[in-house]
Amino acid sequence: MQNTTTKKSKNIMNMFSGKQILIPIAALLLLAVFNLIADPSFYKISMDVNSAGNHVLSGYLITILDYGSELAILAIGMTLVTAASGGQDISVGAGIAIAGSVILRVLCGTNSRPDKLQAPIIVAFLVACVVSMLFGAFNGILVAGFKIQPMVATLILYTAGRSIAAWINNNELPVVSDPTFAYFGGFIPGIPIPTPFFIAVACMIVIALAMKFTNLRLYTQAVGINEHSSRLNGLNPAFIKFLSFVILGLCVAVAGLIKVSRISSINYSVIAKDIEMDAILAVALGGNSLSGGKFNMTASILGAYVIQFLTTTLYKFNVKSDAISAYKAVVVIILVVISAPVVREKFASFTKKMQAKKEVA
Amino acid sequence: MKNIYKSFPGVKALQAVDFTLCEGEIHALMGENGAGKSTLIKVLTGVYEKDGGDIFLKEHEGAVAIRSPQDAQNLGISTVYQEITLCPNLSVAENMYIGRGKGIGQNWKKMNADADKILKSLDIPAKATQQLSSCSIAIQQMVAIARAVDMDCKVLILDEPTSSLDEQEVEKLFGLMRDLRSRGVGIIFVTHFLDQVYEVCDKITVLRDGKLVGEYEIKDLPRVKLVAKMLGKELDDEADIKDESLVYEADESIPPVVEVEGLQSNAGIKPFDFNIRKGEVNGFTGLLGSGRSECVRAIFGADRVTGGTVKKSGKVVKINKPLDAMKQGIAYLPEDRKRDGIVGDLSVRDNIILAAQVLRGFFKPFSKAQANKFADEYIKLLEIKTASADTPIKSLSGGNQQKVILARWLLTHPEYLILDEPTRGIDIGTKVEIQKLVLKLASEGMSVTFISSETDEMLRTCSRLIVMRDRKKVGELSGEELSQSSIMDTIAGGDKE
Amino acid sequence: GGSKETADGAKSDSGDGLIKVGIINNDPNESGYRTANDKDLKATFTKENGYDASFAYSLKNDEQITSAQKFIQDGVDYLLLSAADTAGWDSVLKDAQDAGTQVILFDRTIDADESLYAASIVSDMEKEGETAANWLKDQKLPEYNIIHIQGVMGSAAQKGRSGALADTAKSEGWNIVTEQTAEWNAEKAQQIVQSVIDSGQAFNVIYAENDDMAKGAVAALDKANISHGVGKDVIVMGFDCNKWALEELLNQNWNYDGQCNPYQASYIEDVIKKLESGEKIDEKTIIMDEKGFDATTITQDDVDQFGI
Amino acid sequence: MKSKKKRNISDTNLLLTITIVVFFAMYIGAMIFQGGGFLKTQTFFNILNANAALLITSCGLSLVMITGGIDISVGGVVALVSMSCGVYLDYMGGNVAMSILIALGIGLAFGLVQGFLVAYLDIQPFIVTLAGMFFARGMTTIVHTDPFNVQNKAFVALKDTRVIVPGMGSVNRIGKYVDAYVEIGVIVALLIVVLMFVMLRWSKLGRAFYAVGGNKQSALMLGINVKRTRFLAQLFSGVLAGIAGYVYFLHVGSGSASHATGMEMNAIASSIIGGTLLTGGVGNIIGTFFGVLSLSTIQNIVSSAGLDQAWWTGITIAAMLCLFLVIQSIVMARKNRG
Ligand SMILES: Nc1ncnc2c1ncn2[C@@H]1O[C@H](COP(=O)(O)OP(=O)(O)OP(=O)(O)O)[C@@H](O)[C@H]1O
Ligand SMILES: Nc1ncnc2c1ncn2[C@@H]1O[C@H](COP(=O)(O)OP(=O)(O)OP(=O)(O)O)[C@@H](O)[C@H]1O
Ligand SMILES: [Mg+2]
Ligand SMILES: [Mg+2]
Repeated sequence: MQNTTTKKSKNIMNMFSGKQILIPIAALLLLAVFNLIADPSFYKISMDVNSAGNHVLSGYLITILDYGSELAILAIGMTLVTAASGGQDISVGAGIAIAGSVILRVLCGTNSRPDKLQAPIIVAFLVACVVSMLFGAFNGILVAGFKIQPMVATLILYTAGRSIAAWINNNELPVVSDPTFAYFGGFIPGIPIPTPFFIAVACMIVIALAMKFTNLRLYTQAVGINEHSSRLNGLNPAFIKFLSFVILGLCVAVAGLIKVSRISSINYSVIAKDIEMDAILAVALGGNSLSGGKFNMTASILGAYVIQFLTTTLYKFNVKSDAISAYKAVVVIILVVISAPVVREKFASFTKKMQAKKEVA
Repeated sequence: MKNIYKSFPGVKALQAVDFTLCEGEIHALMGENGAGKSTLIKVLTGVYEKDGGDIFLKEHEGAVAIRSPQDAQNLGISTVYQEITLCPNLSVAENMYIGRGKGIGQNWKKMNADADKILKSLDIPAKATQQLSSCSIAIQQMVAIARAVDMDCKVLILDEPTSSLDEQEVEKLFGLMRDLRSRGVGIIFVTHFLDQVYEVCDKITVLRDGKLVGEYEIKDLPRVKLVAKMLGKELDDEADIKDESLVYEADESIPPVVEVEGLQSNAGIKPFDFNIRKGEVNGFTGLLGSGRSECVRAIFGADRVTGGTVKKSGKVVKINKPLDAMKQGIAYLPEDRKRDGIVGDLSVRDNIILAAQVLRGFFKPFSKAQANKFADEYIKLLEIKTASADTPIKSLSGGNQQKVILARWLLTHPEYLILDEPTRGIDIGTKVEIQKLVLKLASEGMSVTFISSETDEMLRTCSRLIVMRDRKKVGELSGEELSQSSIMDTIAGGDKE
Repeated sequence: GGSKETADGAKSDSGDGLIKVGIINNDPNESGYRTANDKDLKATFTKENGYDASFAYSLKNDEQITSAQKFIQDGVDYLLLSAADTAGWDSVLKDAQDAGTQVILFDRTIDADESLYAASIVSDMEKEGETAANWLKDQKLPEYNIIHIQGVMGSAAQKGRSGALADTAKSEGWNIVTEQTAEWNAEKAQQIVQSVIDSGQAFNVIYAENDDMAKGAVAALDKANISHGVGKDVIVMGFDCNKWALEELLNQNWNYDGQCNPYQASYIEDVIKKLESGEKIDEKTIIMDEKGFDATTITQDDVDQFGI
Repeated sequence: MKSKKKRNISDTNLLLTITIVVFFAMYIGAMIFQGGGFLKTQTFFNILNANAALLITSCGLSLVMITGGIDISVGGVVALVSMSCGVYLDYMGGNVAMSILIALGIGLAFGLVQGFLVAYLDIQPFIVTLAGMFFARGMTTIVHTDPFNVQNKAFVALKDTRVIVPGMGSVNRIGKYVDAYVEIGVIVALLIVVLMFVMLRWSKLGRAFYAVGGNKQSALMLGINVKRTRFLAQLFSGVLAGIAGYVYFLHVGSGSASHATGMEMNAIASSIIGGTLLTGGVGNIIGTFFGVLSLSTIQNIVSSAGLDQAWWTGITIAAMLCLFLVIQSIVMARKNRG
């Protein structure tokens, strides 16, 4: 009898220590419970009518889903880059500035405040995708071809990106007045859920399909774990790394579209500021190793929402926005300490001892 | 050591193991792959924390606590681990002296001079100031041994130190061990070479499946019995294999499967010719560093080819990278398992299907069921000891890792299989099985190139041997010419002329 | 600086008779204001006008200091400076003085002794703030619930514009619903307002310290269907007079925009001319002429003339 | 024979050579083509003055990178130190000696906590120090929001102390001879460079850092206390960031939340330009020294090149950085092949 119960508890323990996805889930639960205790109205969701006369949902939870989208999308690409190259891309913020700038350039032409769009939005977006993928390819070539370490290779674009973005639009600040452009960062008429969340979900579905119907996961992991061995098994490690940067480029373009759509304009020096750090943090909060190899995509995406959950919570409590980072740091440290294998092992052996004592007594 | 317990998730690596080492003896620790030998050593030297049991040392009252390799070193236990554990980015001398001695300063002149002296006395062809990563595995292994031997120790532990050494070096090592024994040092020696055990050891302890089988005086335990103890069953004699190998008749009329002319790679081998016929088993032999591996790496496209042609079934094919070779039905099991073979964090299953998967293509992943089927099939076929197919390969014992890599290549159903030291670090039972497997595959029509540092093994399996010296092909032996002495003659040929 | 140094400075002019100026500015892609400011300077300090101008851009104070020191070593005659931070310039200005380089501050004041620079041509941010606060007072709302979105903390613009609002709010008993810095960043402003909306607190004024942040705030309002502008639920206030912002005023979507005049180049040139000819500068600090625009009175002419 | 010779020069030394050669090429190029200030020695000393703090943090970063870690909290720590010391000196009427202790204390605290988390709890250093950076930046604004000049007399005197470099002066614009000078911070930084160099090159601890960076598992089995070594690396980096914070504070004489933004990236880049590998085990402090000089010379050249559009600044700096890294990479690849 007793044996079975201890076995069961051991199984649960094992499950807990084995599955890395439980790390971000536990983090979300922690934040959720905290908010529930502090102020249950946090969970209020209401259905309102928006300026276009459509029903939309609103509330803190919706805000989290809405504003966490860009980060979730970036987390997808960042996870792949991390897994394949064992390093991180710090140029995604600058990349978003470029993508946004390209979109506006195509939409507005040379006139920074056009009365009507110069090109369909889809064309602008596709052009941005191509440009972003080219910049991703540039990073990829430096990392895979020239074997420059990712963080430094991408430092180049990090330094130049916002300047390039300004250059693309000749330092004008275009404003799009067409209301359809605002759909991507707001609501599509008739749908009460924010569009960015839909876009994020679409990205997740695409990546999930890619992982199911291709060998993206196996190849990326193999290359990230052991490059030599992967080569001898017929893989081309350089190409896989390159590919991961190109995919991240695509993610950057999508995030860029959402960002510029949110305010129908751009500010080159502050758009998506410091988002690279949050994207990396999302990967890490998902329990993935930042030195490459195995990864769990779902966990990374959840990690992104953990960060947004935290940010929204802090805004709710009216923490000064330039001090938010200090609180964020404390929560992040608590989370990683709890999920650290060493700590969990210690904890497990401690509970074991306690149990043993109880049994003796 | 008394009553040692150690388990990993899913594996009970050691259960109630006792081990006693006396002063001035060489004590062999034997067992199959995955029996727990390395684990026992790692527990003894503080790399792993033990789950239960005690360690006693002479001169110390009661059990001693060894929590880190540093503690072990301080207690006079010096160790050469199975996987070479040196820092590739440091110089040879630094690798020999780091982590030893007190104080904060380091006298570099003296250290380099001392190191050079030791290297010289052991005939190791390396310089003290050379960066370790520029040395071959064998030399790295020797450096590790030199480091351990140089320490003023009471206990010396050698975990498969001979796996990448050739005979002369092994002899040198034995000389050293005997010398230390006469000075009262106790030595634990792990190896899969039975000859070596009988050559130097005084006592044998046998482990099986993490449990102690027993401790024996060397004279009480003849070879056959030892093998039986290790495997838990009688082993067919090795001699059997030889008969099977004779099945293959060198038939000149069969056209070669793979034919190589004047092949040359950037790794520095001289142009060489080579061919292999369907169903043939041949091999490369030569001294350490004579360029055996480099030849086959060139055929597989693992090194950059700089000249020569490769013909597959009579047609010239271009092999620039491993994938080209794989597409031609060539498979290569590399010699450096840790660096070139395993993908450490991936599961056994993924490691098995990797090459076949790559051949199949990016857009056609195996289904889960298929992958599981393949994994289970080969785990059974090769008797791979693993908790499950989901276990990361890095937590398997060395020998079982090797089997997984072998399984990986068998799954691609190659026409031509290159095995570079496939039996390195593999226990006697498995070794025999692998040799049998090779011959069986050959009889089914696969061509196999087999490279091994053990001439016996080569003689048993191969019908033709290519002899290498100084990265040059110096001869080819087949049929009647195949014997220990003729090989030696050809290898030494240059000196005699 | 005295006239003696000026005479020396004139002597050491390079052979081609051009006046060497080193201009240190913030990165023009920071905002529309800055873009206009940079364009204005570039158009004025040209070879045709008799200047050999070098530009250095950075949003970081320490990089600006490094550039300033380089310009001093390069031997420029005039150093024009729009500092990223108000603090930390003492020793550079002393170096400049030792080397006989005249320093003219533009756009932003710094925290240094008056004797260390020749002139300062700046906006009076306090006054901008006061004008805006007074305008808000004149609206005579039944109650004031204000969301106050600040710029980068400690910048001259933030200090001036925040100070005036805080004073008036105190004396008038206005309720500040939230006071957060969005660091001139529209996205952050949007999140701040979004958070207030989610919390369900009532507000009827958004006081954003520049147009970008006001735009971000309005994006959040639009999303939640809160009407804004003339005669609507929420009053929107911004600063800088970007053309697009003034157009919002013209369309009555926003209510107020405070001007911050970026066209300082002509004033600077005047000062340099005076110094070159050895005249005395009567007023060290020149304050730019600025006004505030009300959506109910703004005209298309205003947009064309004052929009940047 | 030839190949043997090539093999003898270690990765570390090769990278170092590349950096030094490229730096001198660049500086001499600037002297020839740009002339102006580059012909004056003070320009070089100004580069040192402006980058003393960066030099110190880069030393710390090189150390952690050699052990296979990273520390991106340094910029934040620098800002926190200057703000805290400023507030202490001006708003709390403190004295200079105590403010130095505060700086060291802050650095030590960050080093201890981050070191503990990284080494003993085995949490990824990037995350630990990213949180450290967030924390430091946030704390800085909590300590005080607005930037301010520090007025404390003793401090200002210390800040304005100039160490004359004899015989290096030059004639300035108005025909006056001015002695070349460096600030106190530069002396501190150079001292740290020398100490760190000696420590890494000749002490046992120094070699242990390399061993741990080369292969953690092996280092453990070679009898090195890996945890303690990693802890010390992170600790040193923290303390050096504290010292750098004070040096920075001495250079600018003010406290501000925006101080040293992006310094961590510059420090990482400098270390890498100087031949330190992020993957650990390879690096050299002299290289780091030249890395800092190279990076700041690039910035100096670009910012005074008189570019006609602002965006060229960022783009040109990046392009030069790119060129530098590519050259480095090609030379390394050549060596490994040959
Ligand atoms: N780090 C680890 N994690 C999980 N399991 C492990 C680990 N190390 C060893 N094991 C398991 O413990 C068992 C004993 O392994 P060990 O390496 O001691 O075998 P061995 O006798 O040295 O074999 P070999 O002759 O192949 O070297 C094996 O089943 C192996 O899978
Ligand atoms: N990375 C390297 N740097 C320098 N020399 C190397 C390197 N790798 C191999 N060598 C040298 O190349 C020569 C041939 O090595 P190779 O591995 O082909 O020999 P081998 O005959 O297979 O011997 P074994 O497999 O028993 O070590 C050796 O002299 C070795 O020292
Ligand atoms: Mg073993
Ligand atoms: Mg070999």
